[in-house]
Amino acid sequence: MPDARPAMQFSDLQQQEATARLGMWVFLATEVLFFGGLATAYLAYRTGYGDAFAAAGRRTEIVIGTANTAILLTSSFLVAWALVAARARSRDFTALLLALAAVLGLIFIALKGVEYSKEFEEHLVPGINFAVTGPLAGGIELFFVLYFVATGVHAIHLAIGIVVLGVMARRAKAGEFADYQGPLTVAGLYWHFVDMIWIFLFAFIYLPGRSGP
Amino acid sequence: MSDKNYITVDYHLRSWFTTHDHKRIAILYFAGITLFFFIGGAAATMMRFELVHPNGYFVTSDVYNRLFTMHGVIMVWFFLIPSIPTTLGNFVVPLMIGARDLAFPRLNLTSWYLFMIGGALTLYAVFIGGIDTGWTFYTPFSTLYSNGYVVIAVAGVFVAGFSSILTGLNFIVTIHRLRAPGLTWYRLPLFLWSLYATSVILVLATPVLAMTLFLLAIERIFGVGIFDPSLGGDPLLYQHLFWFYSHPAVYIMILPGMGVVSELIAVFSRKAVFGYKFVAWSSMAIGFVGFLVWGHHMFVSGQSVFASLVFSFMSFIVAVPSAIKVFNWTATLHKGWVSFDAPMLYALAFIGLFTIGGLTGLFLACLAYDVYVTDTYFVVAHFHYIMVGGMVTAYFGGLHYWWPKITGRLYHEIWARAAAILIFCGFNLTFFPQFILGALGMPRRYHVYPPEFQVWNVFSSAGASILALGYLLPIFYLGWSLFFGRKAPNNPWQATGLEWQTTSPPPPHNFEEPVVVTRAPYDYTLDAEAQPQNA
Amino acid sequence: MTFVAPTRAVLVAFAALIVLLAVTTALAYVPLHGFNALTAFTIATLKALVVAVVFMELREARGLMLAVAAAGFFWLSILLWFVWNDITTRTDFPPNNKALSTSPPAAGRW
Amino acid sequence: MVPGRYQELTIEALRVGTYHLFCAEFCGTDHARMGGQIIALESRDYADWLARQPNAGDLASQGAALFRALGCSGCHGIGGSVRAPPLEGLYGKPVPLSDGSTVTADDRYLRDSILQPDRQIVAGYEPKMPSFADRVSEDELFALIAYIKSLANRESLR
Repeated sequence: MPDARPAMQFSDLQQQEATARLGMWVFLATEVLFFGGLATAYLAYRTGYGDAFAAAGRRTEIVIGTANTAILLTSSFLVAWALVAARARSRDFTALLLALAAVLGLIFIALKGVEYSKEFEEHLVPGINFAVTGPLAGGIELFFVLYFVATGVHAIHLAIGIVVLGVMARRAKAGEFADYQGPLTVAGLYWHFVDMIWIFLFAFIYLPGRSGP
Repeated sequence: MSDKNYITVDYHLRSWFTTHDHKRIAILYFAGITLFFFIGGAAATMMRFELVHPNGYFVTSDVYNRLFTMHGVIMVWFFLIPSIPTTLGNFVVPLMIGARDLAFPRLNLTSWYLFMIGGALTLYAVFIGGIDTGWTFYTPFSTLYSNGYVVIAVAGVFVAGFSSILTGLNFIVTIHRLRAPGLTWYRLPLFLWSLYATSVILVLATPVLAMTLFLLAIERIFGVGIFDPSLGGDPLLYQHLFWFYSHPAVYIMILPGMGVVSELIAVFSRKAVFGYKFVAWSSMAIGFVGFLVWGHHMFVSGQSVFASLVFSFMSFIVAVPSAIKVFNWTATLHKGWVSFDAPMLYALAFIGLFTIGGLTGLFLACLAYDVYVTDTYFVVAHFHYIMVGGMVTAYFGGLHYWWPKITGRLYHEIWARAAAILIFCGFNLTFFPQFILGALGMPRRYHVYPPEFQVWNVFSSAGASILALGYLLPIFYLGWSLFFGRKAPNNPWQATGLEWQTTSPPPPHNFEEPVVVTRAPYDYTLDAEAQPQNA
Repeated sequence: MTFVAPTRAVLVAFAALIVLLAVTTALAYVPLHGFNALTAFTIATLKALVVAVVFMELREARGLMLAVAAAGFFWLSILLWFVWNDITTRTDFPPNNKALSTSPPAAGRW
Repeated sequence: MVPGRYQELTIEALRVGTYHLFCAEFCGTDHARMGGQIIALESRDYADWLARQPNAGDLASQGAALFRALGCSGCHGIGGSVRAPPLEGLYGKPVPLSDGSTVTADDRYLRDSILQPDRQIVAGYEPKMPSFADRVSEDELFALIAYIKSLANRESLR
């Protein structure tokens, strides 16, 4: 088992851990603003094209969307649990939980793929085969542009997260987190944040217009 | 401990490109931004040459549009924004707080690579045909009509943006977590306060730009209407998102300059900065209020009058903390023992030029007057007084001030003063006529203009050639000092900052002994020796 | 392999998240006279808070961490607030084609 | 400065002379050549200048002549062979479109309808009108729109 020693610029592991966590939180603040640009566009156009956005929301796959939300929430739960396990020095169990969370992430992406292919068949992909007509078409197209950008960027973040969780699972199995859980904490923060973004995307994408005609 | 410093520790080229040492990364950045500064400067020189004649004599409209776009894009994103933070900041932040390195050294190197990749992409776009949108990439022109390589250039800026974000993140975390024992917030040198405020802006504003440019690229590539009015999009939304970054970006550019000047004024008038807390907190105030004023770029864009009123009001507010700084610097000089070394000449030039730039900014914050001078040379002159007269001058001041520490060599003082004076004169001759041109109504981005404007344009171009000479001079005497300059002592200016208490150049991990800070910065007295912060 | 039980807080948070997901999905189908969007966003915010406070351990954090965590959202609210100010007081938002929407762009409506 | 939006501006020249017009927003390749001028004259000189102009008459009557010359009146006029929406009393009024929405007949709508007639079809009419995008100049377009505006207060004769 490798001995946990602080990097040269830190005086002890506690300082290193606090620094890493602060760094990740600052990074997450930038991510809020990154997705915030999209949210601003979404809210502006939803204000302007309320009816079109409601109509577009009704055309999204709410079953897949809800299932995916539940999947991500569960994976977040597993990661939080893994941190508890790592602090209790249970390496194999920690690794198992992390691996499960990563697998849930993969399932999420697979379901997302199914959803995209359905939208492609329904001619809802702007710039490629968008074919909705009628007075609301323009607003619906805007909705789907933002939908694909938002879910696409989110999926990229998720893919990075899956890789990170995989690495963390391996390091957990090797027993690296027995004394020092810094990297695991930071990876967990990132994963929870990606989950948090999806919580908002779920409300933005799948819920509008459900109570309407 | 070996007696090698950070330069002599390893001579292999590979050791430079894989280094995690903040001081070496600063040197890498220095090489990068110097290259970009002279590329952007070359574009400016050609523009000033073209503008000597009112009929658009030398280049076609297409070429001219590409020149000013290239000048803007390169100068803003690849020189002004990274300049002080990534070179001087990278070098002195850990030294000033008594740390061995930044909090995330590998991230620091990553951000340099991102910066260079972004720069390479943008230069690639320039060389295969250029971009003709102006540095603002306004939609729908950039997405529908432009015949330049917008997507590649935008990708370059996008990548470089992440470099900014990572640098800002690194500084924030470092200043919070790695301060030496005893170094409380109110004992931080003012340069660090200004860099902290800068970093907050870098971290919170840049991601919005990244997303905005991403949407722009999507719109251009797929022909979907995110900002295109004929497809229901709102071009003003683009402008809102763009200026939400790009106005605070102005403060990214000027705040580090203010920090450098605070250091210089204290050292060269042998006095503590007057009203330390006011100067420190005015940096933070500028950083914050700077986020609330972006709409003053959109007064004539068709944004609502109500929004314009609010933005106009906030723009007046943001002048207050800037004015506090100017008053406090002047008060520091009062009854100080002022010496006119080259860094101080730059600092004094900064105060004057920044004041002119700032006051004309108030003209532009007035709704009514702004409608008249929007997109004229008045605006061009105003922001060059801030960006070039302010930021570049401060950068040169800081570069001269820390040069002995960075290189371990002294430059030739007479030449340095001559260059400072040349730059000051050339700058004013270049840009003051542009205020007059703007007030007379000459629009920007015009290379064909009515002949009655010619006389001022000739003055301006003449000034530009003096300015160019001023900027070229340091290459020679600073380059000369690298090889033939006298060896610099550890603390040539008798300054109090921690960075001067180690050797010149510093050892790889900055300090041989752990540092303990015992006093506030700027403990200068007119009659006695200055007291270092760790003494 | 040794089984480690999750802490009570983590378990409760997970249960709360799943319940909130069910509630928000169900409520989306109930006409709430223009309050559907507000409801959905409020529940989303609640869920995000649960994730942040329990999973991301903000409940153990002190001043600086809390400030940093809040900063992103605070700055985003500045952006949203000023853009909102503009589009709701402008006469021609959404731009150009009124044909895109059957309803006039009324201010303050989602 | 939003494409597709019209702005109106009046100036009162206090002094005789030439006033430059510049393009205020960077708009493309020949931005720097996009300009014009307003020449302010004494009223006597202006009268002289006006008398020397070959096609006297205001913008609306020029538009009326164009309206006939281009063949617009064949369909939009009285007793036209093809059924087209009448233009009398149109300006400033709401127009129901075939996709169920409504637009206001403002300058932009008129302009768009001349240049891209099949984008917004008036309810109850066939999309038959050809585009005039290549056949009228910018000045002529202004004249035509001015003519249609001048019909705003007239009753439709059909």
